[in-house]
Amino acid sequence: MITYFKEIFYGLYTLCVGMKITFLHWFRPNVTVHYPRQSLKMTPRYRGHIDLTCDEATGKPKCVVCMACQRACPSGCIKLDGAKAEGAPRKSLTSYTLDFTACSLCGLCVESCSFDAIHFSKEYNLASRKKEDYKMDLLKRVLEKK
Amino acid sequence: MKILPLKSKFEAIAVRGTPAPVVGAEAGAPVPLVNETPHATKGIDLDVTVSAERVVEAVKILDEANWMLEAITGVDWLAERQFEVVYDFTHVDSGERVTVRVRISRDKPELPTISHIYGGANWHERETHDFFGIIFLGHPQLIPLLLPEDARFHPLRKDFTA
Amino acid sequence: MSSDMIMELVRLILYLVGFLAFALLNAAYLTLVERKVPSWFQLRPGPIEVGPWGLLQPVADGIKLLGKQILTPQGADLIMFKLAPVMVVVPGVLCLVTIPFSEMIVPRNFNLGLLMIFAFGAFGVFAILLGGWASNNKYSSIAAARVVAQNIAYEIPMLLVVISLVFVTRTFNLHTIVEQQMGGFWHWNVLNLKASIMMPIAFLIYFICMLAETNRAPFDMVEAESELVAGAFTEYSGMGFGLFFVAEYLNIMVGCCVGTILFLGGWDCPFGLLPGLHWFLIKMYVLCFAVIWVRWSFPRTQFYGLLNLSWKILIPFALVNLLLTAFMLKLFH
Amino acid sequence: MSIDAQSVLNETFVLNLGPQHPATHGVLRIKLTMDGEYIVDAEPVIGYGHRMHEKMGENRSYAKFLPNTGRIDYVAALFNGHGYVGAVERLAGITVPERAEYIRVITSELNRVASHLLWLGAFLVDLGGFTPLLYCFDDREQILDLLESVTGARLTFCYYRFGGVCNDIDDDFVAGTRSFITRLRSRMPMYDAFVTKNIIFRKRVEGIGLISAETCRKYGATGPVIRGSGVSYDVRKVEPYSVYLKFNFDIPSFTECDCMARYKVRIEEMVQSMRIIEQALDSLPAGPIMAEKVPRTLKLAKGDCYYNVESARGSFGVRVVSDGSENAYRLKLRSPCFSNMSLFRECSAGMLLPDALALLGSFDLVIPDIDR
Repeated sequence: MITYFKEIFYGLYTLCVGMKITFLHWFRPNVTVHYPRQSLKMTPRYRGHIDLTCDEATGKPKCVVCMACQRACPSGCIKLDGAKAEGAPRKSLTSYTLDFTACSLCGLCVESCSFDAIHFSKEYNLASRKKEDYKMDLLKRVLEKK
Repeated sequence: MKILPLKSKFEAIAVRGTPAPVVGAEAGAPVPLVNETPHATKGIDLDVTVSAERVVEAVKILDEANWMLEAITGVDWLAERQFEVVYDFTHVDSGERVTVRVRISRDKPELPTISHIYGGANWHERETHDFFGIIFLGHPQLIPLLLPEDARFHPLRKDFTA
Repeated sequence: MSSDMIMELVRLILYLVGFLAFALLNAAYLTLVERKVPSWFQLRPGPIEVGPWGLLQPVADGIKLLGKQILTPQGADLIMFKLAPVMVVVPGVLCLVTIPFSEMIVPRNFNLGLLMIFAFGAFGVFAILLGGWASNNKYSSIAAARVVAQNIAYEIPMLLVVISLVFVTRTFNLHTIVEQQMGGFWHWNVLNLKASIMMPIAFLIYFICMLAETNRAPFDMVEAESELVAGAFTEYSGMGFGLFFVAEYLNIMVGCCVGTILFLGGWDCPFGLLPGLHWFLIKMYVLCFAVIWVRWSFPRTQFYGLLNLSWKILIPFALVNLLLTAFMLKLFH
Repeated sequence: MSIDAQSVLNETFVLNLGPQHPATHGVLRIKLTMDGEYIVDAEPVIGYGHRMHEKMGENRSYAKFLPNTGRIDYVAALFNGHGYVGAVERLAGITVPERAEYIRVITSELNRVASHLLWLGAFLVDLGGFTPLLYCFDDREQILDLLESVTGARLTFCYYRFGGVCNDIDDDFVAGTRSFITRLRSRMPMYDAFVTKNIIFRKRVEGIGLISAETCRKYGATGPVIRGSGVSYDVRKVEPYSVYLKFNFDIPSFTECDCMARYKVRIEEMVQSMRIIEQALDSLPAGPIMAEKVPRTLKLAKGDCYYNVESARGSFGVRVVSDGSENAYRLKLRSPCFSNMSLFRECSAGMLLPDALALLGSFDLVIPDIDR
């Protein structure tokens, strides 16, 4: 009989405690970010899709067309091509496409690059209705940016 | 050391079966059937090879000694026209691992089920049947588990092409 | 037709339009409160996009629900399936007819008001049973079976509490019940310890039973979204679904109104000053808030836990309360 | 026409729970044979999220499989990576620098806390309480922020490499982790009062879903499931890998065998994980984070090996069979959820539907981990 009453009162007490906890949370500030109006800054190591890095001095992509990224990519979504211009010391890039539909953002390509020629972009809100939009021409992108 | 008492029991049943080659061994070389292996480099403490008809016996030994079934899987040795079925057992107190290997012919991939001894073997055997087409005789419900119910292919066979 | 009758007719139409508007607006905005209150508890802003502070959200929800196709599952009992959402709203609205909001604002004041509310209140269960059964869906059928068992179990302690209260008030007339409690909070039935020292407990029992009767969490067996998908409402789409929700909030409102009238002195000011409509509304909305607060604080009870609570705790307490009230009335009056 | 009373009494119906059901957390389907609300037979139908990771492991080089590990059990992605790189390192004989092992332990344990926090919220949603989920997410986000600052991703971390880790941790991360531990420690009493002590929660989980230690052994159930059955089996203790031997921590186990025991195991594990992280941060050695001379394309010697780690859900094992080429000859992933789920059929018979869902929730299932 005593345990019967004890259980009821203890149960009621725990329920009151639960309600107190939710009530006290009322007075705490919101922790959410209201996305389209505010957004967070991506951390420096954030792995977005890749972008070509340009040489500060010449303004041209640093890529030497060694194909390491293409080989390292597990999904086979990087395709690049280069040609050696007359008199140039090394190959230069003629095309660099990233098939973002297949990319799994693993970052193995950036790691494989010995020339720091690709980096992660900080873009995270890519959206489109067309599949073709994700066949990214990174060379065109980097030239347009300038 | 939980594997010590098991060793002699396994040896007793292992020699009665037909010897089968172990992975990495040269063809024709004598192979110990009950092999103590270093845990640090293999992750396995006792490597037992038995024939298909002795597998239930071998598993019963482990069951009586309170070993836990970890996984059942297969390996397709296409060049040798064999399937290897691998049973992994671990002991919850010592963390030791016993691997029981069975080699069966690729042309007639059949061996008895152990699902009546270890309930968990039911799903593992179904999975192995899915992937390799190995038939576990006496299994209560050998239908595709992870593959679609109408799957007639076995993707982990080395000669499988999508 | 005499001028009296015309006056009566005009009065009725005015009340009807006024109360329907009030009831439905309330139901609509309680859905907003239902979304806003948990958002405050859960450290997030809740709906804020539609209108200032999200105030137009119920309108947007309503338009969305109206625009949706009404699907009827194969094998459903068509008539009952369509009838159930209507049947579930009507008793909620009808109950409001007899509720006195203040001294003057009472649509129809008649002697058996309390009885009528409980009669219609039980009717809503029937509608949910019909809807769940007619859906031809196993989840709905389970929910329909649950809701009947639950409501039978909770009707008993609720009525036992109300009967003990009627012992004290000696009337079913809600207007009279409020008038008996005028003059400050120490006159309210919830603190009417002279009638029965268990009155606060009786109020608690009433509140719990009201949660169960309106199928609110932690007793929301009828919806139980993590078990039964959406329970009895699984197959409803568009406004059919919307009507069930309107009914749910209407029922909460009726339950809170009755609680206010029976236990909290209706439109009486806690300090005996300035009685009026605003006090009634404040008390009612505080109760509504408590209902929502409870929902967002606890997990759902298990079905047998719910029945155990009713049969092993609430009914014994309600019976003791009934006996005690009868005994004390006999002793002191 | 007379109705056979017995046949009416024995009438059962099939309830199709899932593949899209709020309580199955993904694409799990359970074919329930019900007698009223009682479960007569529950047959899980899995494989809707099957991606054949094991075949992918055979088709690509060892390094290229690394991103896959984050997608097997995506809630505790680091453990899969740990199991995989551990197996390959064991077979290749790579020694990992100590600092890298410490970083692995710190990030893994953070991942374990994150996983358990998500489970806590999701379990309460299974039981019908929604608010704890949001509080858990609030805490979990802090961990994800920390891990994002190191690994670059919030969920599918692809962080461990053969021979080490790909990024070093910095002082900001260490300070952030310490302040997170302080924060979570101060939040634990709130969870205790809000969830553990709550009478409704206790009635829902105490004595519900009993699983005996013997059943766990037969089905190979590991992790909090077996520890909730009174067996303190934890790979970190019985088969120590990485640098777990250097840390002082307890393996919680409860003998009640019910959902509450599994719940308490996980809560206590979060506390123990925080202990491990603190110790690791205190004694974090300096040095390289990658082993030297790990070739870009690994070619392992012929042979096979097994490597086991304690994932948030149980023991995650990887068996690598190599034939000496660039790709694995066979890669077996032994996922804990697969074994844990397989005992559901035996344990749920005769239970009420909501209780069975509480049992299902207490397994902490991640369906892609079952399906692989």
